[in-house]
Amino acid sequence: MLLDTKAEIVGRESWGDYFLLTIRSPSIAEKAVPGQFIMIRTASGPYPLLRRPFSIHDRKKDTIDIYFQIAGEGTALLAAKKQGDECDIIGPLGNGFLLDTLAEGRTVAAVGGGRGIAPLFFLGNELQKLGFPLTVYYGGLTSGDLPLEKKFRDKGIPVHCSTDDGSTGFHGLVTDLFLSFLPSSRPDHLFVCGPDPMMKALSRICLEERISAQFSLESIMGCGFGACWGCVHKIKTQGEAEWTKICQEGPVFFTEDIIWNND
Amino acid sequence: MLLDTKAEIVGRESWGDYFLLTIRSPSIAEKAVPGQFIMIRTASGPYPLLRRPFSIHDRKKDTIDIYFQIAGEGTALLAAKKQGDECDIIGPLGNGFLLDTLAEGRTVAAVGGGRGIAPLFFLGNELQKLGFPLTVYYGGLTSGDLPLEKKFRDKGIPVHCSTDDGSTGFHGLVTDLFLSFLPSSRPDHLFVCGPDPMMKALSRICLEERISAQFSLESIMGCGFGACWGCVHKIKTQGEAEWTKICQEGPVFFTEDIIWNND
Amino acid sequence: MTDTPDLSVELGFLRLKNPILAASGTFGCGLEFTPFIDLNELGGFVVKGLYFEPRSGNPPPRLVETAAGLINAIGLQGIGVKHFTETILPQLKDLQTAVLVNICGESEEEYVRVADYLNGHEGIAAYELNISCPNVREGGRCPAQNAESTYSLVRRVKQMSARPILTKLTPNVTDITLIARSAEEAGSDAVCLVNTFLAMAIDIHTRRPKLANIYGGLSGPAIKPIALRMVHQTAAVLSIPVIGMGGIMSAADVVEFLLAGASAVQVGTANFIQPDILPQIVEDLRRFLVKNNIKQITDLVGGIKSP
Amino acid sequence: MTDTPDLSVELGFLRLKNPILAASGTFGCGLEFTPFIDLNELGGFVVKGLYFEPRSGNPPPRLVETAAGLINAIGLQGIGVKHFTETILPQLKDLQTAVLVNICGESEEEYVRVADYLNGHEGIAAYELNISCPNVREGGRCPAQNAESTYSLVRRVKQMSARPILTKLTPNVTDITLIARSAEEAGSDAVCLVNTFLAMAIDIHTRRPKLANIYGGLSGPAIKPIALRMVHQTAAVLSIPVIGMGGIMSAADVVEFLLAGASAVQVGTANFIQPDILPQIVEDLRRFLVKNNIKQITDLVGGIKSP
Ligand SMILES: Cc1cc2nc3c(=O)[nH]c(=O)nc-3n(C[C@H](O)[C@H](O)[C@H](O)COP(=O)(O)OP(=O)(O)OC[C@H]3O[C@@H](n4cnc5c(N)ncnc54)[C@H](O)[C@@H]3O)c2cc1C
Ligand SMILES: Cc1cc2nc3c(=O)[nH]c(=O)nc-3n(C[C@H](O)[C@H](O)[C@H](O)COP(=O)(O)OP(=O)(O)OC[C@H]3O[C@@H](n4cnc5c(N)ncnc54)[C@H](O)[C@@H]3O)c2cc1C
Ligand SMILES: Cc1cc2nc3c(=O)[nH]c(=O)nc-3n(C[C@H](O)[C@H](O)[C@H](O)COP(=O)(O)O)c2cc1C
Ligand SMILES: Cc1cc2nc3c(=O)[nH]c(=O)nc-3n(C[C@H](O)[C@H](O)[C@H](O)COP(=O)(O)O)c2cc1C
Ligand code: FES
Ligand code: FES
Repeated sequence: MLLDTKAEIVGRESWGDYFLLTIRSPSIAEKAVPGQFIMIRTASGPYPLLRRPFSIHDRKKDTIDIYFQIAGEGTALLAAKKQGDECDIIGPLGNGFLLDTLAEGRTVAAVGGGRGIAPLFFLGNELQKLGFPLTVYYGGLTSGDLPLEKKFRDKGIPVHCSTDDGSTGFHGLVTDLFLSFLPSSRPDHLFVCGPDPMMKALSRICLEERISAQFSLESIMGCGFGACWGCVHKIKTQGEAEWTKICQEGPVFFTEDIIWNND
Repeated sequence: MLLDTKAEIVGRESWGDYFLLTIRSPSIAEKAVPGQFIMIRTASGPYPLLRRPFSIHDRKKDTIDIYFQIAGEGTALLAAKKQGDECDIIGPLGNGFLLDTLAEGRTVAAVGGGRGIAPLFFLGNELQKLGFPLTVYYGGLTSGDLPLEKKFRDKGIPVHCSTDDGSTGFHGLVTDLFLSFLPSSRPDHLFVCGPDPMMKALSRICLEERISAQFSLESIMGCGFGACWGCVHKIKTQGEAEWTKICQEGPVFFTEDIIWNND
Repeated sequence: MTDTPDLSVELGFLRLKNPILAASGTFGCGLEFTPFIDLNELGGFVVKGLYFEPRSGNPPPRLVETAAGLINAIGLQGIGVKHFTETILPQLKDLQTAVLVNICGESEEEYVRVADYLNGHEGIAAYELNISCPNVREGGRCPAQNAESTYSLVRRVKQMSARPILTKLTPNVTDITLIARSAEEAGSDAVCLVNTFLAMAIDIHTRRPKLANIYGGLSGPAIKPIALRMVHQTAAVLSIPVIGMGGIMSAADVVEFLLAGASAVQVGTANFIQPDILPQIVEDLRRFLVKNNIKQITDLVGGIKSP
Repeated sequence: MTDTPDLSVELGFLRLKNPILAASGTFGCGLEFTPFIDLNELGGFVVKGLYFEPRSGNPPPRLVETAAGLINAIGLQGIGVKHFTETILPQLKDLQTAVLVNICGESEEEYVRVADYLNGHEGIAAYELNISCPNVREGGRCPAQNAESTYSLVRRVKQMSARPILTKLTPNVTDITLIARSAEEAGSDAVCLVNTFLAMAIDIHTRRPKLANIYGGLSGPAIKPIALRMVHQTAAVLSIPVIGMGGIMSAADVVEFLLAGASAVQVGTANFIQPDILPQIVEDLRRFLVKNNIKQITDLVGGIKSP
């Protein structure tokens, strides 16, 4: 991992309260793998104090993209950044999705909820290169939460959308959308990123259906590189359930190792 | 005094670390008199926490100008504001210079040190209208501290400059520049704004030379409108020396009432 | 949902139209704020601390800003109680809001003297005993750092007071609940917390303290998390109302204090930054209640759930 | 002016190449920072608090950010002393910097047991007794809130310790100097202050505490002015060195602590935000000394002037 305190913002797009920033950082771009994240400092003074974590959404030769939704003060400041501004980042962090174990001929799918779609574009691209075409289930509250649909399609990644209010695509939860496709196109392996309730539900489905799956977990992070012990989730390691730092041992874990309902 | 939370910045100029902002606020502009100030919020979050005080540098029908130097975090944030940005201000505050007592035929001069020049442009303009041509002594550390020289001249206000390093004008302190002119062009009344040591020295000169003079004092201000009791200076009021709120009773005081060396 | 929610709070000894009070020392005598707000929209306000005699306060610099905080060492400069009743109090008499007076003293006798003098004047809802100012004595000490001094002082004033007594506590203690209990046992009608945290800052170039008084009291958003914890601890053990404060800047902050157990709150430093903040908070609180379908604000008090 | 200034500090029991240490719990075991910095540039670092046995810590959420502050309730999750000496300590042995171990215990016996075990291992410069963690006991209580418990604990460990003892104090007390004096009298070689301030935050939508542990410890720039005051008070009355901390984010902050009387400082939360901050502070300090023509950093210690 690297500290790049003067990475330049070279691109910016926005859709409502969703934003995409392209950040020039050749050395971080070079090392990044899908599922990894970066920590960004959103202000130079003491407020907001901590860096904020964001998945790597895409990677070009010299740049990485992040895609985020405004959630509070830090993301609002980030959204206000302009092309040409400098950006203080640490990355790439965490372990990313495990792709080496995919056996030939296996089918893969991914479920992304809201901003949780972020890492799945990088993932889809890499899987494409590796010869595993990814199908994406993309859910949101309403149609405005799905600005990336076209981007996936343009890349040749099939996307099925759902909205809670039915304004676009399947009317209902993305988990139900996924279930509705299960009989016809059951994936051998699933990648998941989204809000906790969605991940919990999919975790149960995957266990019941015996679909192996990787989840990208979220947590409030103090540092992002293993120093603060703030980001723990209960994870089974060699049989023992322990509070495990998701920034270092994750953020991606396999279904069977994740213990939900922290207790 | 008025609270104008959405005053628009309609103009911006800069010279090194000096800045001029033109702020649209018709109601504050209408009421303002020279020597008054405004309090500006430099950030919307809790850092920097307090508003910052700035003299009213100029006034047009619907706008006021402030002229400032970067001193710390707050002024740096202000310097980063752009045309079209909103600005949260309170004003006009304080009492301003007393002009009604000037008797016909009296000669007036002003001494401004560094950013202390700020209120003297508004003052010079008003005095011009009242028929009292103002002579300004303008001092700085180096030539870069005197960006407003031409502006005064263009307005027909004569300016004599000094720099501590001799890079422009008189080589030395502005107090010495003033003293050097005293024999030839002694003012009947003097207006002063600048750093404390300069004001102290001029205060002594004015008392010795029996030149009546008004000083615009500075202090760290918590509120700007008399509520915090943070901004006191020792001032003689009806004979008694008391800690006096300069935001409310000042910031302008007459030489004979100001007690320097706070003790 | 169309009903306007009930913002009023009954403290037992005093009914407030809403739980938002201005904190002492940050609101002058109220009149400083009339250019910005209508004082009648407040639950009430506490006037600046009063000694019996006028007081000259500390030399400047009296203020220094820190990260999300403000250290002040005003030293309770003030006009004294006579001048107050003669020139200020008459101007407040027609207000439809609770006016509280913050009472100070160098000794128990002085507190009693101030209260006794004020007893003879109308237009005051209650006394807030400021036994917690860090800017007056050597090294920032004050009676509220000791359970016995607190008990003795509160008891003496309570016995002679014609009005309800609120005791204002300092956070500069090991166990705030001990001091709060003493105040309650001594007959205090409510406790107010917190006053400021003893703090300092140094100018590294001149090597001098940034405050002429060396130490001062820290207020503002920086202290909110500590103040909130103290209110939570105190409300859990007292039967009398707790009035919470420390770093409140928004209606959301107020809701936190109410959930932690405060029956009402005071807003201090925020008044300097946004002089119209108090009615704005009242309005935002009202919206919060409507949005969350809460009929009366008292439903929030102590409403914190287990994690 | 061309001489490079002397940054080293002699604590009496330990010489540091510079006064900048990493604070316990914010620096892992040091190795987490090797991607960013050369540990040998530090005066030293204190490893995360160790109990005798491994400890699972508190459930999440463990962190919440506040205005210029961070509340943590990690609860001292850790690997225990055996695992530490077996897997970590050997990796630190070639470092040219002081490695201090932060010792914790549920009881006096446990502190002694940890120290005793560590006595048998090389590569540790000193023990820092963490008697001030707010995240372990009910309601945030700890031994450092009481002069007698402090005395008794420090004395017991000092008597059996093969190494110098630094006692880490809590700011959650009425009079920090009383506790610091107890530690000194009990034989502590230095005191370190401050640990975190007991604090809380509440989610107004769920009405639950934002930390699963309800309370946690506040650190970061928000607390600096209070920490600095406590260091100033403590250094004035002790003969042993005071190691200051609380909200340090820059060399200027370090200079403030040194002027207030700290012989060295620790930097905590800032490491999370800027993982290369420690060598940067060292470099900035060096520049500050050169610019101000100060030959040795020890000239700053206690150098505060009267206002
Ligand atoms: C590994 C990882 C990758 C992430 N990737 C993305 C991404 O690609 N795009 C995106 O939009 N968001 C992502 N997030 C979430 C993002 O970090 C938070 O939305 C952001 O930190 C909120 O900061 P804020 O200052 O705007 O909001 P705050 O005011 O700090 O918080 C607003 C709300 O968000 C919650 N929150 C704060 N920090 C986090 C956090 N670290 N994780 C989850 N919730 C948090 C708070 O509890 C609060 O409810 C990721 C989080 C993690 C841990
Ligand atoms: C009535 C009045 C009118 C003023 N008019 C102008 C003006 O027209 N142009 C201009 O450039 N400046 C003016 N100032 C000074 C200006 O307010 C300060 O420079 C500014 O507040 C510094 O804010 P900061 O956050 O950038 O610096 P900070 O980081 O807050 O402080 C930097 C340095 O400035 C000192 N300082 C902070 N606040 C003040 C203050 N209120 N007065 C004096 N020193 C302070 C600090 O002690 C510190 O040494 C005026 C001050 C007063 C009281
Ligand atoms: C400038 C200033 C003056 C104060 N004066 C008093 C006072 O006279 N009496 C008192 O009880 N508290 C006084 N306080 C403390 C406040 O009433 C309040 O307890 C404290 O500031 C915490 O609230 P806040 O963070 O909202 O400001 C003063 C605070 C400030 C900032
Ligand atoms: C996440 C975290 C964990 C901490 N763990 C410990 C610990 O194990 N032992 C200890 O003595 N102090 C611990 N502390 C306290 C710090 O060492 C330090 O005293 C405090 O954070 C104040 O310094 P700062 O403001 O620079 O962070 C911890 C602080 C934080 C933020
Ligand atoms: S975020 Fe600090 S250890 Fe994971
Ligand atoms: S700045 Fe608050 S009283 Fe003058």
